[in-house]
Amino acid sequence: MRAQSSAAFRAVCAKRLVKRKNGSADIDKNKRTSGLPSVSIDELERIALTVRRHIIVMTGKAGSGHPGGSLSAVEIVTSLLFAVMRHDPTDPRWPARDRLVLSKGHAAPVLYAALAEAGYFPVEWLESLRKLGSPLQGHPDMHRTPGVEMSTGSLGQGLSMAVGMALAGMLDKSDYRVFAIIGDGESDEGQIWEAAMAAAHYRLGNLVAVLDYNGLQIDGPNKQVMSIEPVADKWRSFGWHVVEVDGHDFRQLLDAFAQAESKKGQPTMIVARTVKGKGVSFMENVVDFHGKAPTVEQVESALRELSSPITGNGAR
Amino acid sequence: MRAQSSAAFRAVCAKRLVKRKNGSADIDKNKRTSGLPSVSIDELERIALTVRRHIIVMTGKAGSGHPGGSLSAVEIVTSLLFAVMRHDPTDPRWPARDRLVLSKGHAAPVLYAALAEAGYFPVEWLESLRKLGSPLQGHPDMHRTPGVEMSTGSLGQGLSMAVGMALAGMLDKSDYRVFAIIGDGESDEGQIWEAAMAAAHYRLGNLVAVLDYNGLQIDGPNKQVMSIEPVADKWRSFGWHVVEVDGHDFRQLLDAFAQAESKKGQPTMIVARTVKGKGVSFMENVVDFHGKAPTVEQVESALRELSSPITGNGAR
Amino acid sequence: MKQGMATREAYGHTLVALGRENPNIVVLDADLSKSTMTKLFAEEFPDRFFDAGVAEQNMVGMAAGLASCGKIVFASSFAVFLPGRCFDQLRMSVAYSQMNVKVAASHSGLTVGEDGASHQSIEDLALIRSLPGFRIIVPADEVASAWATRTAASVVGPMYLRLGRPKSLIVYENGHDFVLGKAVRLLDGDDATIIANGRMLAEALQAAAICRDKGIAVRVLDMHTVEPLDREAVKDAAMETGAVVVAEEHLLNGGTGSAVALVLAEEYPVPIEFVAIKQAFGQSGDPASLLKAYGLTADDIVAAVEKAIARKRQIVSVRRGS
Amino acid sequence: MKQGMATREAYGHTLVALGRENPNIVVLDADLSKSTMTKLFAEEFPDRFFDAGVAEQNMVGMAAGLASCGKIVFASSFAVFLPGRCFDQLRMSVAYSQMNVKVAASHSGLTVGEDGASHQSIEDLALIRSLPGFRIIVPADEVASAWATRTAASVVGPMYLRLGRPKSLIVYENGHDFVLGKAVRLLDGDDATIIANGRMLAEALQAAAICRDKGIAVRVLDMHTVEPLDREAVKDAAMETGAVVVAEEHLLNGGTGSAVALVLAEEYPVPIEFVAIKQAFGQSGDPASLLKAYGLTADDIVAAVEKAIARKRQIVSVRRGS
Ligand SMILES: Cc1ncc(C[n+]2csc(CCOP(=O)(O)OP(=O)(O)O)c2C)c(N)n1
Ligand SMILES: Cc1ncc(C[n+]2csc(CCOP(=O)(O)OP(=O)(O)O)c2C)c(N)n1
Ligand SMILES: [Mg+2]
Ligand SMILES: [Mg+2]
Repeated sequence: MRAQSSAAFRAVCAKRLVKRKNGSADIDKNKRTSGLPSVSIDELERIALTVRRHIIVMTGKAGSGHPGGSLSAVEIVTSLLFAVMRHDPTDPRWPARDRLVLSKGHAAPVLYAALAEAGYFPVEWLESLRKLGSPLQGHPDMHRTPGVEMSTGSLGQGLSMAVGMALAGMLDKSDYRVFAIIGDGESDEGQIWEAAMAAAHYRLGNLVAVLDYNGLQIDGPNKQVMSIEPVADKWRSFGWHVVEVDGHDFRQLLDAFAQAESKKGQPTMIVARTVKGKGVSFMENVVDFHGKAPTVEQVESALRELSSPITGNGAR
Repeated sequence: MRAQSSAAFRAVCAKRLVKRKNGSADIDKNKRTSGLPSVSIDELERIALTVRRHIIVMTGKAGSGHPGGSLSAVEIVTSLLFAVMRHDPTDPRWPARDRLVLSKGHAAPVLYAALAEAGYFPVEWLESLRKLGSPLQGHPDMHRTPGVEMSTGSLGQGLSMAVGMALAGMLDKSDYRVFAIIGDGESDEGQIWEAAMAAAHYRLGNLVAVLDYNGLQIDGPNKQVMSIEPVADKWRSFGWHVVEVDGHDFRQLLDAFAQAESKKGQPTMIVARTVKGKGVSFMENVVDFHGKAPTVEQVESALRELSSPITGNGAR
Repeated sequence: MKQGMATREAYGHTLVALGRENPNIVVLDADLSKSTMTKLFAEEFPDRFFDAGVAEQNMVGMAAGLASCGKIVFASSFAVFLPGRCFDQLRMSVAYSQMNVKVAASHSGLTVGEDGASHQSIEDLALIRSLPGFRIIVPADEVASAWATRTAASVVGPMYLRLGRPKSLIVYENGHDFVLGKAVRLLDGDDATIIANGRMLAEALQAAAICRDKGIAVRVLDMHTVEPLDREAVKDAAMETGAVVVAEEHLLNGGTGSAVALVLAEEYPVPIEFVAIKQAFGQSGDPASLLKAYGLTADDIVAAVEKAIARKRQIVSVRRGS
Repeated sequence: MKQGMATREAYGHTLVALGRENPNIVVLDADLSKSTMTKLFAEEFPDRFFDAGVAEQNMVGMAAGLASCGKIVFASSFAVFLPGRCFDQLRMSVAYSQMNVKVAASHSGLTVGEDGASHQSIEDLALIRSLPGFRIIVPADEVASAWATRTAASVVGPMYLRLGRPKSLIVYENGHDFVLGKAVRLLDGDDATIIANGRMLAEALQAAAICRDKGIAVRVLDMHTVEPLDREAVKDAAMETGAVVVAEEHLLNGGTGSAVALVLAEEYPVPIEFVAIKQAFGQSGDPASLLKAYGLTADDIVAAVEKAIARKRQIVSVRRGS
């Protein structure tokens, strides 16, 4: 029942990660974008598939957890860790690393799976998810899990922390970039809008937020529970540069991240339209799989579906 | 040093308040707007002048308090209590009354002054502002002061309470309306945006918010401390009907309130551009008079300035 | 003891019954209605249910506004977010304003389980106990929870119900006659008193049984009401048994044990042992393993009882007067 | 006692000095920099000062983010809003995450004065004491406040400084040698111990003088550090004087008195009297009238000492062993 993954495969991925450490934390700013990784879309899709399989297996094994909102964020997290961000799995606290804050912390499984694949820790750890004493807590814990940048789980806080990190980058004249992933239900939290306002006020061009816009929260569709539309207008009116993409389409995601990088003095919000439960037919758009683990049978059937990459079939 | 005001004058004002109580809390909905008071703009301006004088005298006497943001809201509060709202000073808890929540509670002096002028309690009470045991606390206290609808003082909470009141009105099929006054600095609070989102989601056409947009908070101009621009766009993107007015021009204010009343199924935000400290030359746009009381000499010089109504000289 | 419903489930069912009886009851939730069980009410009374989305602060403000217009408002979320995410709102809009708002917070304590520290409220009592005017009930089982919910609806003013996620063991017979502010003496004995509530009451009863087998006779008090605390029962326990153990699924700081310690410091100082979480956050794990890891089992209570009794014996007290 | 600066002023000045010494220090405020005195830092180091506007939640998140990148972050506001308005943020982003964030909260207690209940924090210690990992200092005067601020900058991890609005009476000589977690014994006596901190230390010293005139000899402890509490000093006080009074400008629930009561319940139970705010909110008034109205004056402490001693005498205790 364990998801396929080989050390060799992980090594390949890890090597492809952008590493431009030149001994010290000093980074040649002019070269920042020149070294973008040569990971092909095909490869990203293969990684995404593995990440999805991990999510299913680990939540199934844990008997609890949040598969729906993990699956919707697979392409977002995969593109960040395997194509966009500058980081080094062998040195998780490298000062000049780009930072990723998973503000919607309940999607920990997608982060753990991607971090394991990137080489931050052994894939075997994934089996311990949510067990007493595990390095992989139910929600991300920066002190227990290598590669987890910030402890989250209480919604709405991550973007503020990302703002703080971006301010520190400016203060230190470091060119690292900060990424935060938030949920649509999470967007109900006022703190998100406090952070949004502050990020624009402080002209944080080094900050990028991604909205995993899967349309569902726990009590139902956003539209019924608490509508956030027109969400792109909201972010624009809060002073952000907004890009809207299909959150399962790597090309669109990579484009959007590149656009964000070229935007100076203004934070960028990537509104990524996604499908909750993406990739597993019986989970897609099913509200209940927000916080319900798959049964043993469901794990098997999901893994059968997840045997070849989903290519370019986008969001809703 | 007491501000001029006579019982007779107050009686006239009180009589002019819309009172359409027909024995029970039952209100003839079709008649709701038919009985708007026949208070002339001239009279409103005279009341505003008296209210301003009270603000100066009472904060001067208290030796502390918030004159700046009280003075900027004088026309807003005066138009609500003397021309727009349906209420009865002799029966502050009349179930069908329109409700006013002063979310920016530090502007208590303007509310107290207007309530006293409207006949909710003796003008003499104003002298006790901020004294131990006074019915007039430093920030509004619904249990101590007749006519104070909600206890406020911690910023950002009043609009949420107003949303709750508006929901109750819908549930009870009562046609009362709910008004909330918020500050521009207060707009930094995330809870304001949570309330904004909820009000639009629940289609609260019976809710009107007024932004006392005086451009200053405690640490300086909004633009420097935490910019809220483009604020009208923000409210629009949060699903509100937005009207922008000169917040010291009664005609524009009354028009905006009438517009709000005709808007069904959508809350209205009136962005009222105002001047902090309005009416007292040495206080206008002076950041420090946010929370500093005038000295004895300043009270006298302010009262000299406040001897005839400010007519139509609008905001910045 | 038989397993019954979780206290949150009994809350949800009782809410529905109350909704039928009283059209004035309004229920709010913050996107957790399936977990807090307010969903049952929402389904039957969609007009009187409002979801605030993931916005606990605004939910509390809405609750206050509704209450100011005469509604009896129940607001629910997880105990870690309500009061944790909206303390200042509960302070101003509810406690200071004396609003008829009932805060029913589910998923309290470590027994939330696998979600881990971010979701395990171990400090909510400390927060609510610092809000003048709030009454606090921590029901131990479905019977107590149903009573607590009904009491919340009938007593005017702010009230806090601390509810749990896992099934609870049944302590009470249906229709047990609780009194707000009066502890229930479930067992009697002279050697020591165990004061417990919520999830820990079942552990306390098990501990008492173990003690009996060891020849130790303990009094067991269900301190279901934490505010107002039953000062008489606490004082009597100290005077009559001379050693007290307080067991709760909460931090030592600010919880029921702190409340008991204050009373005895003022009234009748005796040795107290605390079976509570010492300054540390929770973590992921199944509820049983967590209780064990954090020292919150019947065995831990037994050890505390033995220690308290040993300390009592060390003090030979002659009390004059009282 | 001479009048000196308010503790918040000493904080503001010390911040500037620290800013000169250490480029890593960053200061945040939430639109109250003139009151918290972080304005002094902002003026000298505009690049290292960030105003969050009236958004305490986001301020705490920003503080955590900055701290995660190696900054020593001081975040300030009024004690009623920080922690009150951002408790869950302090919990997750600072305490649980063990961030090097210093929460310096001004305008604590009733002596805020005329602003009234909404601005008078009487429960902030209860909140912070429920956050594992937070150290807490409540300085009594300008000397203690300067030390506390320096200590906050040098000790790694979350720390809370409870500061006051009014001028404070000077208790300490410049350069007094404080130790984090060690109470200062300012006076000695056998009849009872007064434990106090912050604003109430001056009242405690006055009370001790009145007691001396009455022939009562009291020990006075400045419990400047509330977390970690000096358990030894508390226990010694109980053993050596047998009666304890705790005086603080805070609610009884959750404050320094509660911390002391827990220690003595576990270590050495003796009568304790609490000079603190009983379950009630504050109100507008001048500081002196408020302290009087809420029973927080030197005279109230004297009465509490007399009561504690009377209770001690009622208990004839023979303690074996220890
Ligand atoms: C402050 C806070 N309130 C409530 C919760 C409980 N909760 C966990 S996930 C969730 C719904 C989140 O919806 P969304 O952001 O859309 O997540 P996604 O669909 O991406 O999984 C809620 C309410 C929480 N974790 N934090
Ligand atoms: C939650 C909260 N944080 C901080 C304060 C302190 N405070 C009182 S008034 C104020 C500035 C408000 O600015 P604004 O809303 O623009 O008020 P106005 O200019 O209308 O007086 C602040 C920060 C408060 N009362 N409540
Ligand atoms: Mg979602
Ligand atoms: Mg303003």
